[in-house]
Amino acid sequence: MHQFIQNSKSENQIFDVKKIRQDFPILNTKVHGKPLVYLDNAATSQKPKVVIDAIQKYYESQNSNVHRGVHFLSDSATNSYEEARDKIKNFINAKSSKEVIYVRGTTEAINLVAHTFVKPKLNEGDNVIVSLMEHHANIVPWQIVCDEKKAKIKIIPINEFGELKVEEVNNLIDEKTKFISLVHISNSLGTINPIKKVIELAHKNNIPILIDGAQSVCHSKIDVQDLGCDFFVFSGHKICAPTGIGILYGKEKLLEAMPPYQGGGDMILQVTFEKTIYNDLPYKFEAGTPNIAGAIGLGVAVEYLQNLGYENINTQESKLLNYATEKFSKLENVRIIGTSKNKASIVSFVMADIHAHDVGTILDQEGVAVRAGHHCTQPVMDYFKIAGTARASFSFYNTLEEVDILEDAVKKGIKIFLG
Amino acid sequence: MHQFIQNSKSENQIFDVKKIRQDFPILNTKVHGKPLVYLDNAATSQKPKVVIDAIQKYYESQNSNVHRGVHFLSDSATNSYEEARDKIKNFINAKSSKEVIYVRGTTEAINLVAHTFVKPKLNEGDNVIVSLMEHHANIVPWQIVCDEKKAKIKIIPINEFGELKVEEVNNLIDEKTKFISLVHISNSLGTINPIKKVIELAHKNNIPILIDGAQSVCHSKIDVQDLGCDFFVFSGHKICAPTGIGILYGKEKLLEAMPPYQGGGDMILQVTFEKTIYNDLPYKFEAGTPNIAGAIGLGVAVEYLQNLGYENINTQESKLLNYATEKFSKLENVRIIGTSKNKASIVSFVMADIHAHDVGTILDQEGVAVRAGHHCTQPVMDYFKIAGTARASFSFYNTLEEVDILEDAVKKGIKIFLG
Amino acid sequence: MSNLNELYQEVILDHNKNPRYFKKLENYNRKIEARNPLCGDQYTIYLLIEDGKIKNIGFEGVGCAISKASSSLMTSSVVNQSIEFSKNLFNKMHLIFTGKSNSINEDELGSLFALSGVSEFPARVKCASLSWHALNGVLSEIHETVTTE
Amino acid sequence: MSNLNELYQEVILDHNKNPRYFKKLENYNRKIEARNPLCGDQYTIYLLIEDGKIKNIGFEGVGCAISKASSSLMTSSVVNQSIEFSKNLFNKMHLIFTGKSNSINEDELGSLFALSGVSEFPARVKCASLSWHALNGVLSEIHETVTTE
Ligand SMILES: Cc1ncc(COP(=O)(O)O)c(C=O)c1O
Ligand SMILES: Cc1ncc(COP(=O)(O)O)c(C=O)c1O
Repeated sequence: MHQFIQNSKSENQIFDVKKIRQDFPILNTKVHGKPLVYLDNAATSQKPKVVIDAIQKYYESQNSNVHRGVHFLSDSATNSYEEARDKIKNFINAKSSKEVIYVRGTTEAINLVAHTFVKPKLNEGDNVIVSLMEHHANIVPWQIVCDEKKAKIKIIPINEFGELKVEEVNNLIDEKTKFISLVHISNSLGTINPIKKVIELAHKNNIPILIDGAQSVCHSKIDVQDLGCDFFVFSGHKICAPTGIGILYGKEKLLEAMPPYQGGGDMILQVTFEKTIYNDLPYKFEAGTPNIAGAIGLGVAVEYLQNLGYENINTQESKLLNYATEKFSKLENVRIIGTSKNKASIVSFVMADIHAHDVGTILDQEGVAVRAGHHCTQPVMDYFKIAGTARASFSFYNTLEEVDILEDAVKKGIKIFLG
Repeated sequence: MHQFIQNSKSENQIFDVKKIRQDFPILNTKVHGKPLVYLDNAATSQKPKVVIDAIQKYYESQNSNVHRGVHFLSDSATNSYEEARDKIKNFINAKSSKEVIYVRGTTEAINLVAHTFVKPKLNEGDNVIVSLMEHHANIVPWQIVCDEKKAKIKIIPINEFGELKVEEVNNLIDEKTKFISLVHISNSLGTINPIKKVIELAHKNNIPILIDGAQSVCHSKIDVQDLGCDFFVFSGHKICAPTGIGILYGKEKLLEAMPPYQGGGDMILQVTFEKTIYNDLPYKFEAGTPNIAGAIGLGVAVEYLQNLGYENINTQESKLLNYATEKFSKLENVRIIGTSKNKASIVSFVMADIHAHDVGTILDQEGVAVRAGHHCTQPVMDYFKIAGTARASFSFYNTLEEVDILEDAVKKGIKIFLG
Repeated sequence: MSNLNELYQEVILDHNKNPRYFKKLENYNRKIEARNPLCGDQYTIYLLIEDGKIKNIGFEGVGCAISKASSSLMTSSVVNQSIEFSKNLFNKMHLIFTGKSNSINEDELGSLFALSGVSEFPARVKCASLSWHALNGVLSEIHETVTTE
Repeated sequence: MSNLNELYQEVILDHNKNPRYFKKLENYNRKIEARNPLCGDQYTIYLLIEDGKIKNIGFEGVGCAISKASSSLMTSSVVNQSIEFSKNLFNKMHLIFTGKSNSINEDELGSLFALSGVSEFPARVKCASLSWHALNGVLSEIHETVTTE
């Protein structure tokens, strides 16, 4: 009874995690007979019922191809698809819905910008600046275009806490720097980068800049106009939305001037074999039938996050981060990798010389899902001279009790390996 | 009672459309107070409940990022994702699952081949052959790469029935022909092209060939080994699967030799800033988090089609095509565009000089969903000197009664416009 | 059928069949392309603008009954009218097409009233407003040039 | 914990901590790279093959306990054995890893028996079989060359 009153109290006050968890059907799963403790949120987030329901509703009452039809379903699907775009525009505070391009995810968005915006500008000897803590998605596309154009990649270094050495950016920039592409929050270290500072530096030197927001949109309110970045990219699946959908935000003027990326239906105004006229924004970059259900699901997901409120999300995630950090700091044989002052709720760690993969298996037996490996950030692993880490990444739906279960599982692992 | 006995009889015999329709929740929709008559299947197919349920099940009990985890959910998601690939491999009879690449859809698949396979081979003055009846998705990518390389596009003409002039292919081929890309079934005419003949011709001249199967996989069993084509591409959303997923099939040897298309996670073995080693097939072409739920849904969809059986599908669709063709041939003021001898269940038509868009609106008021316009095949419209057609495209779940409703609606439209 | 009859009123069918001002002008000083790629509607509008007035207007092209009739009705309504008048008319019609007008005066609108049925057909609003948007776009430019001078 | 204890048996932990034949050979005639990009396991195996026999073997690299112990157990088992024997052993172990072996003879397997717990951990089968696959690949090539001569 006492418990009940407490619950209903906090429910009215701020944020009732127990209640929020009921929005996520998967959180009731049992793993090896134990309750699932899902701490792999940086890889992909779980989906609330409203998002799953929206997909179902789409297929059961709206499904149709968009843009090209005059019939009822087509109109309904097109409206929902475009309303979702408007929601996302408001969510990131873009100036216009034309600046919101649907893509498969962060990876495709970066490739699109690399190929249609940066590559045409690159000449032999030019350079593109990224940081040492980039995800492979923000390294490989630049390697591909730089290789082709005989340009170079320059790397903003990090310090032993996993913090960006911002003071080095100015030294790296030269008259041959054509682009900067920087991760907002590191997926393997949790570091929150001072992107506003870097954006200012870039623009002071007339260099356009892309921000990889794959890990940041789930943790913090994004205002692309306030940030001032030229491009901002993220994946739906990491922010409660379906797989296969993501967003490229770009300033309208830049997008206008860019050639299309893929050719096909919807991205053209008129086709003859002699001449093809491309469509307006955002359609110029959306060739072919898009992931309609995914886009609508993303619209519902951003609404869900807005309704929760980033303040509430941050409060809960800070609690989890601090609690876990404190516990892990006290554990013998455990070392946290990534101890930036400014940090998201991601805790990467190594255990004695137990390989991350083994840590993953041990935790899994206790129902605890963490990621083990290099997290697609091999240069970070190389910098710390480790093969990989185990990474617990917390979301607003995680609880302090789950951190306890994680800790117990880690202790068991140490016992097995070190006796 | 009599009715009932008949029904249960046909149920045991072959194919009970009424029962099949129950698999598709959306078919119960009412449009403007009338039952939905969905005849826009060539734009996108409706989804059976098993596919919608598979998506829901994925998000409620498996959702996780694939390939990179050791925990329970990740293992479960990866297994389902790869099992779906195996199902699709069997469905199209590819030699190996390595030849089955997940993409967003037909459009992306063609762009991928144009950029990574054809473009590197093209020199000034070379040519790529397509047909006059291609979808824009099989025109614009070739325009883009040919423009860049100062190569040309050559066009296989069609006759007044909308049939490919196959005999012209040999005349078009010359020593500068580097690729042929041909649609299997025309989405605006319904024409079934003699692709085996063209594939043979291509290979006799050592020219690799891609078949655009966007419209064919829903109507006929595809055996890529029997066809012998080098690439075969299709979209999931047109064969009962979710949006945002499709397949690029390619011969292993060719795919092996191709550079990657997009760069990012999963498509690499190892990344340093100096050197990146790409992953094996099929992953080399699957950068970033894929549309996992979409892929799993596609696996379920192809199973659904296999269970129905293409013989049954063809029987029902032929019935619909013949019935509709007969009716429309008798209607004054109506002209069928596309009267190939070998034809899929697609009926494009023009009504007096009523614009297709107006036809679409009129039919919609009767609950009938058809597509109106150029169907992303402007060169076909130009050839027939029309702005567009109304297109009724039938699927196995359509009924003869629905053809009757379509006919009545068409008559009403004629009455409104011609009095 | 009542809805359909509201959309395809006699006036609309008539203007579709016999569009007014449906010709290229010999003597014009503005030319606008209006196109809706999704349905293939495509018109060229010719304008002779003098002294803040639309002295002559003509259009040619292809499109559905709604877009053609609407273009025909538009040209008939703005010819010999001032830029100011035409821009106001655009604003009024825009509200009517999108169903946001709360007072439609049939007498005042005259034959333009026939276009009010469109608001019941969201998918067709673009057809009805295509030429209007094109016209308004060019008039606004002129207007701005004038007022910022 | 019972499952975990089956996976991380004493023998495994010991071979992980003190891997046998864990060195680069000075004198070798085959070198194989074995890598699992998904978890970062990465080994180089050196072989000295003479007269259809694995005269010497060594490996180096990094990886999880399972892959390292399995590599160590493998090298210990095939050194001084014939190609034929090693290939048969691969086939046997492959069945054991994938849970398809219907008769596991603990005595016959000796310390290799410690690897049988892996079959309960589908996600780890790749780790256990990594070096085995690499070895088998190179032995099959030799074998084919021999038999096709
Ligand atoms: C023949 C043909 N090719 C290509 C496409 C493009 O497919 P998608 O839009 O799924 O990429 C379509 C579908 O509209 C089609 O009918
Ligand atoms: C920082 C960062 N960038 C890019 C990506 C790639 O995102 P996606 O795989 O959704 O394309 C990820 C996700 O793994 C990430 O964490």
